[in-house]
Amino acid sequence: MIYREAGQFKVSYQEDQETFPIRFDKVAFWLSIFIVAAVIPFFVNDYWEKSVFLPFFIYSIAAIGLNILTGYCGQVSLGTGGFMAVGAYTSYKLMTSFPGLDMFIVIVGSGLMTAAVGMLFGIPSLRIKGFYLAVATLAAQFFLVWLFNKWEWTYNYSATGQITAPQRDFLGIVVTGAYSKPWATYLFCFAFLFVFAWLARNLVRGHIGRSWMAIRDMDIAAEIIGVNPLKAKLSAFAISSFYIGIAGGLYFSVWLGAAEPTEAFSIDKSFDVLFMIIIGGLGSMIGSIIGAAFIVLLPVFFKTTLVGILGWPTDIAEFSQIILIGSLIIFFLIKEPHGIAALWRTLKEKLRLWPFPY
Amino acid sequence: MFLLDPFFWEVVISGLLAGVMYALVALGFVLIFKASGIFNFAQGVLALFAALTLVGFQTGQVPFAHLLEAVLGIHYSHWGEGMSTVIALILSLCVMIGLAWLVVKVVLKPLVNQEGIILFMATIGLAFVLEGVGDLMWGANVKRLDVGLPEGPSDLLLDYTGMFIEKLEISAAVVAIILVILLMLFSQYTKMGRALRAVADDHQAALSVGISLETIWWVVWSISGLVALVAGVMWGAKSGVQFSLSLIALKALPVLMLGGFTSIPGAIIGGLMIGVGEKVFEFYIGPMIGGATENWFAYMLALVFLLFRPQGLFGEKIIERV
Amino acid sequence: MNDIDERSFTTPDGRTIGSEILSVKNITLKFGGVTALEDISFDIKEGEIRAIIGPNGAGKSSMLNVINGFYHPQQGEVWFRKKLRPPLKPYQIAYQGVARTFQNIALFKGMSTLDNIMTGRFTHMTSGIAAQAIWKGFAEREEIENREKVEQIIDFLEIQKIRRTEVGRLPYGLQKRVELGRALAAEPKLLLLDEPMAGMNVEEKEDMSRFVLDVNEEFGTTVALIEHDMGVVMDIADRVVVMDYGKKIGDGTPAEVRSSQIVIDAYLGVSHE
Amino acid sequence: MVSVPSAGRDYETIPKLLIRNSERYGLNVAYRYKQFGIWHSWNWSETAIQIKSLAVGMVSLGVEPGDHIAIIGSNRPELYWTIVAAQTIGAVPVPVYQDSVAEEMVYILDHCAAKYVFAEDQEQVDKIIELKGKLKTIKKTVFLDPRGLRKYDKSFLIDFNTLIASGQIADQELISSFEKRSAKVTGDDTCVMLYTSGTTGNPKGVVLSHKNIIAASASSSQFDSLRPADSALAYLPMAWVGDFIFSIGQAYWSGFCVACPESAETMQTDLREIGPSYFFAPPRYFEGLLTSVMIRMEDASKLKKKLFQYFMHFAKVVGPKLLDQKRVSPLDKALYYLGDKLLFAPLKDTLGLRNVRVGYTAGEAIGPEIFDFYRSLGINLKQLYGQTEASVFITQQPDGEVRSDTVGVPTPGVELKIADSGEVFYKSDASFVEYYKNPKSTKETKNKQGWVATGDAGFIDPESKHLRIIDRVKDVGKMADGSFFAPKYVENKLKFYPTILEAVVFGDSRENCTVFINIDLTAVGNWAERNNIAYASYQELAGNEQVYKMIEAHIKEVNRSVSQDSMLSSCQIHRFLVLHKELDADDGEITRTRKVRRGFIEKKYSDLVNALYDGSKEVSTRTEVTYEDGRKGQISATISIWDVEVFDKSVEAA
Repeated sequence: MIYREAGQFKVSYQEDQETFPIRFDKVAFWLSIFIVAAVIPFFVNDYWEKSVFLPFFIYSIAAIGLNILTGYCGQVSLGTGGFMAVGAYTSYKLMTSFPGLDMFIVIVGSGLMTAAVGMLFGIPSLRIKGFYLAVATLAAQFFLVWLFNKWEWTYNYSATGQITAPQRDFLGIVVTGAYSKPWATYLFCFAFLFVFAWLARNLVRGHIGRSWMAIRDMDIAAEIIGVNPLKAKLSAFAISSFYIGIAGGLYFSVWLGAAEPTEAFSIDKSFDVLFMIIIGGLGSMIGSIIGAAFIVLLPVFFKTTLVGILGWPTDIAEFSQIILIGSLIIFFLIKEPHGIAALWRTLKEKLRLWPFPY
Repeated sequence: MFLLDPFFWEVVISGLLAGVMYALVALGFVLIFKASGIFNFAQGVLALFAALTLVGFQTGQVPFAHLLEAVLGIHYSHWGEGMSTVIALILSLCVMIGLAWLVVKVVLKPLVNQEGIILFMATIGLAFVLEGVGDLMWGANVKRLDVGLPEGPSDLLLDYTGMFIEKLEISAAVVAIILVILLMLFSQYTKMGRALRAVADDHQAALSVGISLETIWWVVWSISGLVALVAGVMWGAKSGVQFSLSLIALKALPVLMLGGFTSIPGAIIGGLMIGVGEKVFEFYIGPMIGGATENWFAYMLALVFLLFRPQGLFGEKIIERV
Repeated sequence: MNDIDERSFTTPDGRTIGSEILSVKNITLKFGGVTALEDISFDIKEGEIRAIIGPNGAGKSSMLNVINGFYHPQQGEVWFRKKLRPPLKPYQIAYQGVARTFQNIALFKGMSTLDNIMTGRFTHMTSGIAAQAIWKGFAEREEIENREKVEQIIDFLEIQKIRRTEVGRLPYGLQKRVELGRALAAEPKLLLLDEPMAGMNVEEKEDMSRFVLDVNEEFGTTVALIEHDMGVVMDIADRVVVMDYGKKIGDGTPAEVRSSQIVIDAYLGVSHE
Repeated sequence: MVSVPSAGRDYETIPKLLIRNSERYGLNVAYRYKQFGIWHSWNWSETAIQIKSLAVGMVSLGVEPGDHIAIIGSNRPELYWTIVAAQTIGAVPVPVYQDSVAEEMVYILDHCAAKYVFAEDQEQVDKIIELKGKLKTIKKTVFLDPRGLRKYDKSFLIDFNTLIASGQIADQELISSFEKRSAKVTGDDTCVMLYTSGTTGNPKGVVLSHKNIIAASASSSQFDSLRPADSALAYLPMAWVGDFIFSIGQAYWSGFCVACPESAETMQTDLREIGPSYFFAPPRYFEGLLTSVMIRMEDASKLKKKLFQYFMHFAKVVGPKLLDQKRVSPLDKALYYLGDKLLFAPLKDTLGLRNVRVGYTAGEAIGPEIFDFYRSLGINLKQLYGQTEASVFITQQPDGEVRSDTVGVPTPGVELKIADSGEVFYKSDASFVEYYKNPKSTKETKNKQGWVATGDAGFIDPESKHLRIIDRVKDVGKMADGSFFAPKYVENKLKFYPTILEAVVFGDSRENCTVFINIDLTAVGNWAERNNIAYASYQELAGNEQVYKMIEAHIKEVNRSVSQDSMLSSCQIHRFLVLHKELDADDGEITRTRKVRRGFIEKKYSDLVNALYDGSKEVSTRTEVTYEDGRKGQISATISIWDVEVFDKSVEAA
């Protein structure tokens, strides 16, 4: 209905392959980016930063990572929590061992480290498929969490076994520690999300992304086309873990500021992120972000309404929230396996063909 | 020579006893997997749910008391003295059967013919729902569960062998073993049992036996509900009924990967292997690397194992048709 | 029955057939106890259309699977372009220039026609992960170059209308066409078609045969196809291998094969799908 | 820029216009063509260069002035260039319908003694090679698409690109001879020769000079003030005069851009992508489009349907008024604005007609409600009346005076007169030179003073002063009782019902009128589905009783309205039958432009016609049909015949 496309035609493949081929979408996208990047920072306060935006941005990155592996390459992983831990502890070690290091490098470093670990745990995917693999990735989850519990070196032998983020900056702007300003951390995380979402988008639309999807849709056919399953799957594991590592790094150093493995990186994290991409949409970039927003905002919503307004005890609010999420998962798997993103897409199609149904 | 060391045997035996429990839970998985090709991640939560229900009935709790209080402001948490364990058990079993029916109707039927991985994720969702409902119904606080099983160390063993083994564990093992035997008999000698095995091979065959797929699923889920109940009771009696109970499912997963998802003996042997393996590993290697290795040992074992035998100990070989 | 003749010859319509591009020698393939292929030898020559026919279960598909590396025979050699081929993985063989289609369509259901065929270009795309992620520059240029090739195939197969359609939603006949397109996109030296006309109506069969012929003529692609439908084979094939129960029972021009008594008994006698 | 027709003198030929455009709007896009998934474009100066090298190439190929060059293929820039290139060196382009079968083609190519053929692809080349034996004159065939031609005899074939290349690398002497030739071309030289698929007899080759074309283009372009900024989609057969005028005449005169679709079946999507501002389509296109709109809306959600019904109903009243700049109450304005945002604009957008500034339909009468539908959406759709001999334009409807039942006022530069017989005559600079190699017909049609007989009967509508066409003169007959018989007039009224595809009325020198009905499979099929009527074949559906009932109702309506018209009230339908097969050009029952061949049909189905008059309730018959692939076959059917109520004027009046 709102689309006006008559007279929009492509004169080059470059145009034809654009991310937003329709002018309307492009405008809408850049407008929203402008608001998020140049307007909100002026108003963001500590509450919104800590309980809404940072989790949203950071989980979005993690979700994109998992979506690359699960949504695009079809390899289900339940080790996300563990991989986030790797990212977190790497960033902690980097921050403490090289105090001068810029946060950007620290975070990317955590990503790279996690990518390496991810590849290691990805190796079984060559032999085992489907939920066998899913279960296998639980090994990563439990082993890694255990590792960071037991291996003192990783938390610098601190008595509590906790890790705490010292104050570090990005290009001279403080982004970690107690003195970081909301707008700074906000923009720092958003920048990461924006840049890496863009890179991911490029990856999945190119031939590497297609090789992942080929493996997902029909691995035999993929192989006769020349896709090396080993390379495809391992690269998916590496890239995916890289993103999750980055998320883990930000999660610990910028958002929480302090963490303790069994709590912060429990298997629930793995599920949360998995749910994000199921609800948001498997195999969809925008889906990852929608899903993240959904899972992040839902508790906030429940708190404010059930607890805040209706005055229910928190535990009941929490339970009903768990029930809701669980049922949503089932609902989406039954009704729309491609999640909100697919609903979004259909809605868009309807608008484009308005008033026609098809 | 450590074979003479009573500690070693104590470890092994306690490992075996734990293994039986793993096997028990794993059995729940295998049954469902064989009959409906579903990897039921919610198995552990089923056990938790069953245990909660049982306690609820025993102590005469009012379901959803908290919710009622919160929403309608009614203070009404108990309706009486509760009931005898036996009746409570029967009632809980009925609940589990009803639950099974619900699951089949609401979750499985719409997802029939979906890929395993989708169903798998669906059961993760189911696990969350059950956990939430269970907590909402009976409250999340840790509950003591007493079904009158003997407690304390078995003096007999202690006196003669000097091994310290909990009576509870032994009786648990016994119950588990009986259950396993019953299940095997069931699947060998009853029509339904044969149907179940048929359905594992292919759905048409099952239908030819003259039982609808839905019925079969219902039965299977009910049975695994029963298994869950028993497991729940055992673990509950041992270490109280609380959320952590649902984690025994996570313990059962590697068992399955070892034993193969489709083999009952596999589940049992896998369970024992893991039970013993992790205890021994923890006892001898654990101290050198900081202990608490049970969390992951089972998985690592399974993982390494899978690299060489993807289909597990007893699983059929997967041949890819082109 | 005449043996494989080494002389290069000229087809009625004036295409010269070169020396063999691929030859299999004494292939024997067993699954457990079952013998799928027994001592099969034949060759495929540069630029010809070679058909493998036979009743169901004759081992035709197994033969194809040996050629593109899904199965590794217990005995026998595969010579590709004058070299003895070591046991390779299918994807390595793809890089050698062998493409194929499947009897029951094996498209990437989640992707559009365009993406499916683009995926077929995989062996021709070299940009690394970094280049891909940055996109601007090398990756984009490479993408566009390959897109041009793919669009020519889309034009060639006359499927412009379904360019953006998700292949899962296409009718059977079109899916087969897209799959052919995906195989063509690899610009293969040897194209294997596993029952390209299976389950098609007369019209679709005619179209498909036309495409196969055009492919062979336009791109000079060597084609080896399995087919059930005797008629089609006789129309388009230069030479035919006849198989039955995993053995080769005939080899020669359609005319020769048709006139061979063994073939008539074994093939025509056995099956009339 | 609005050009004065007189300016035509400075640019008396198409090639001269090309040069003007390349100088004046060098960088404006002249041609777009979707190929390989994207739109390729050529601006005017590029076009000029292409055409020049092509023309030089032709010279090198040995094309002589006056040579006829046949052009067979779908709308593609290369083929349009070929036309202009041929004109540049004084050769005569002869576009031929690409879907015409070998026999038709052989007549045309032989009649104009074509020396060269420009064919799009293998399909066309094959036809030529097949006919080569019969056509001695053809020297060479140029092909655009080399696909499948590899092993063809190259001595006879040449690739279009090699031809252009040879033009680009041509030596000085070739160039100079080219220039000499192009200098010689004047406005009196033949611009194009188009064959009219007459309803009877062989097609006639209409010779149109540059003067004719320019005159027509100039005046009509001014009439609708076409400008370089406009754009059009060329999707109608190149052999049809309309396409020639729109895609060459007016395009070159006004310097607007012509876009060619990727393929016939992607036309609709390509239309949306391009979103042309100047659009022509025959009534059947708009009918088909409307039908598909209705069908798709059937499946829309309740809300959408309500929305659609409400606003379309409202728009029917207000839309046309707004288009004609008539006064509308502010409330209506506001409501229409809302409707535009909610429905009209998106609808036009999805149909690809949102940017249409000037839209035309012609060739046949268009159903009022169809016509009004598009106008109420705010699409400035108008009617014109024309024919090949007039380089299209005889009359057109000026903005603000558009009606569904008239065809407008004379195009500037055209004189009109109605003979006593009711036949329409016209006279203008645009009227054709002659019928090629056919002085007899030329004389019959065009007299000394240059008055051209249209062969159509019509009259000037008293109140609107617009021309109104009744029917072909020769079809306007007398009934037994001596009263007026105008079958087309009735047929059109019938065909306005979407369920009726074709109708053939009989009654000449008989006591009453009867009709063959041809149902529209899509529309009726859908109607059948909605009323869950099962049917296996066209034939079965056609024979269905409920279908008969529906048709009967329609005919009754038509009778009622016909009875109103004092002149034609005796043309009411008394009996009808629904034909068991669709009338088909391959069976020669209708022309390629879908004009009914009344005489032929009356002969072919004589048994049915008799049955209509001998009062029998049903009749069985066998009919020969031609299938897609040219094979012939027999179908037999038993067709029932129904009577319809007729009205007499006095009763209506009461």
